[in-house]
Amino acid sequence: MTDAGYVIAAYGVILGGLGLYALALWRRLRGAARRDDDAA
Amino acid sequence: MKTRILGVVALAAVIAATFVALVVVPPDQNQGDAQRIMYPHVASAWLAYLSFGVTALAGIGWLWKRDLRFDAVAVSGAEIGVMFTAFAIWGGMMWGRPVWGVFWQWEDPRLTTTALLLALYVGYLLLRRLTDDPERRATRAAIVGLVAAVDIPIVHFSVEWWRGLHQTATIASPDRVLNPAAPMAFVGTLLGMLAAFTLAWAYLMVRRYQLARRELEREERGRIERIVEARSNPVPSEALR
Amino acid sequence: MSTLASDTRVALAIARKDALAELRGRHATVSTLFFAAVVLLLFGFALGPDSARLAAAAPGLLWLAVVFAGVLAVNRLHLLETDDGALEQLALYPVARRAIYAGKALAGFAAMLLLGLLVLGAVGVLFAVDIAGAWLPLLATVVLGALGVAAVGTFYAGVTVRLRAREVMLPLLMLPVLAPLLLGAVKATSAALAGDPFGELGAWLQLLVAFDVIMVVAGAATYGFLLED
Amino acid sequence: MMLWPTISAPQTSMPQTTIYVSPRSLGAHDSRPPAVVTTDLARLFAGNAALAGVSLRVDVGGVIALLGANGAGKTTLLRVLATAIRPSYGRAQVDGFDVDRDADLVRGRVAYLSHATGLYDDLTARENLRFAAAMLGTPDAAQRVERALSDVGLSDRAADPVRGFSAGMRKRLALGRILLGNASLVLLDEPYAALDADGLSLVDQLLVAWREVGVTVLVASHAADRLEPFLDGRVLLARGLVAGVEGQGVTSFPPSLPVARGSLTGVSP
Repeated sequence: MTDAGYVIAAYGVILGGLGLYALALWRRLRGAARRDDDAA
Repeated sequence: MKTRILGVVALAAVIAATFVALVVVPPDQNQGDAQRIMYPHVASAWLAYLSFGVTALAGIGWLWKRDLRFDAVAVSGAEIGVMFTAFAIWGGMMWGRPVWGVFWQWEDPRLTTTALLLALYVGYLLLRRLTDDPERRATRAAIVGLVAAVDIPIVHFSVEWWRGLHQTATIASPDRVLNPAAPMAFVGTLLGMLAAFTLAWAYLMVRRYQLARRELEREERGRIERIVEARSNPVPSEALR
Repeated sequence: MSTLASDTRVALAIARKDALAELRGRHATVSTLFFAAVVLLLFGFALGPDSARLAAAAPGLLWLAVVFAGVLAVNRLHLLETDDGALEQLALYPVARRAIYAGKALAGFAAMLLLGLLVLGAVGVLFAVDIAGAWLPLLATVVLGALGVAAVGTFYAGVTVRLRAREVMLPLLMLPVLAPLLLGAVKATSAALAGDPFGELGAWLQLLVAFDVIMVVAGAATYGFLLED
Repeated sequence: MMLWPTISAPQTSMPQTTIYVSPRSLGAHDSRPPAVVTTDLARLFAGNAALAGVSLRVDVGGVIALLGANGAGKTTLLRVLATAIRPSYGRAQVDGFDVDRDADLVRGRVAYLSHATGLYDDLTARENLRFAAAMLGTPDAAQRVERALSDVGLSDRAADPVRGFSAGMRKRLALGRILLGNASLVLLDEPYAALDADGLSLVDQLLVAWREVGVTVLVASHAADRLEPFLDGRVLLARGLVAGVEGQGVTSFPPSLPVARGSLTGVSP
């Protein structure tokens, strides 16, 4: 695997970023849902 | 529930496409394995443009129908669009360094256009954060989103020319990989990655829309509660004189 | 209701008012000119003293100075409106919103044109560039460039006029959009100065015209929404 | 300086008016829609309800006082009717035109004197009014500007830049600007504030002049007693709601349930 460093860095950031963003969204959504339940 | 299925399918698709791109498809003769970075890079760039297209259309929807749900779509598109723009730029730099020896290729029209895209839509997101009235925020964001969307083709066009009006695509430029001469395997892998990423994009958009929708509704509920509260407590009816 | 004739009358009245206020007290254009001159000097220090390199970079320096000074000039022109609620009063007049945009853009264009021509002269002197030879294409480029900066600047001044952190947001929003104009103007200027060896001057001027038309139409069409509160 | 009758005791007889107010040919008195109709009008600023639910009807030709403590919503109501700000909930109509959808039509029919005078400091008084006349499309603008300047007692300061004007003089100039238009609804926010004795009687005469040509006037003010002789009716606002209404030409209705906007919480407007 030539230039493995760059390939891993590229895939790592992009896929990792997608995962982190999905996680952050899920957490924000859960927070919002709970806040709405409390308010209701 | 349906979103969860979309999420699982998207995850599977991305894993499969990555596996194919990293292991299955052969490396490029002269670029070597670095060429594998092209797949997520191009996929991210495509999704960045798609996101900002959605934001522009949603902006038009708001200006026309004055329904805040359009604004929820617009902000989702912009936020996810900025993320994919950053991924595209990162991918472009990671790919450029090993193959062309430089992180930033000024000749590549797509890279410079994508960088401008990032600046335009970071401005869009900042502008939204600085406005608190939901309606004015939606209107202002819709217009800036529209002008940015109109500006993108001009930017791409001018950078394309800038690279040299009469110069054909040089061997070293990434375009070579996309043209029909590229081996079928590459094109197949790229399409697979595009499909997988688009599924992931769709999942994230739906989640972000749901979040934006909840936040707008909570804001709206707060505003209505404030009004009901004002209307319910007795207004002092001392005599007019 | 608001016909082309009344729109033009309104736009001219607004532009005249801005010009009058500008000459009378604001001196925005004069201060912006000196700012542009200082920027050119700094470029000289940064890229000098090799005059060949400076001459080669002159088109880029010219338009960078014009665009940065342009941000200041447009911001000043809109500060005029925040005198004691003047912008709100302007929005309350029964006039077409596009006419208000046209008036403000016209005033901006006049200031930018003056700025562009003077900076062009300064570049000619400072960086020993022969601007007399290709005066017509250069004039065309400056006119189109000035119009582009004014059109985009007026629009984004409208977006940010009621915003917190306005001084930062105006350039942040305005400059990326101006990228194609900067690129086109610089290439047209260098082509004009070099006697248009590759015959691409016409293409770049067309790009500037297209940019200006698109931005003026977009600005006029949406300015009304910006005045909403 | 024009010699105005010095007024000590509140006016008993109506002040004789010489002010030129352009006749507003408004057609038969009763056939036209009411000057102002608001239904559950609400407006929020960063979360708090400046207007919580105002339902009012003001008939054409009346001079109505808007009374109430600070923060009761007087200014906000005037700004919505003047199309300076958009309603958050509910609707408002001027002469039958919706302030939001037909804003440009409403702007042609409304004149609004706000706390901020919207004048350009670097221009002279005459230049400010010339500009206003161009914006309003005032016929034979030159004479109308001179007449307006003299009516508001600023003829001798016409060539001076507004920068040096006192608050009272700026307010007179803003009133002069209103005289250049031909509004059918005049909205005055604290017209008496910062005016000297002559200025006060100027406002009195304007109220009379407008009433004579059938212009509807809404005056937000704390000088209830000074306004007394010119009023057809009064509206008392408190905490963004109508606390009471009195006199003819104005009626109010209780606010109903607020309706969500942009069909967000499922309830379409």
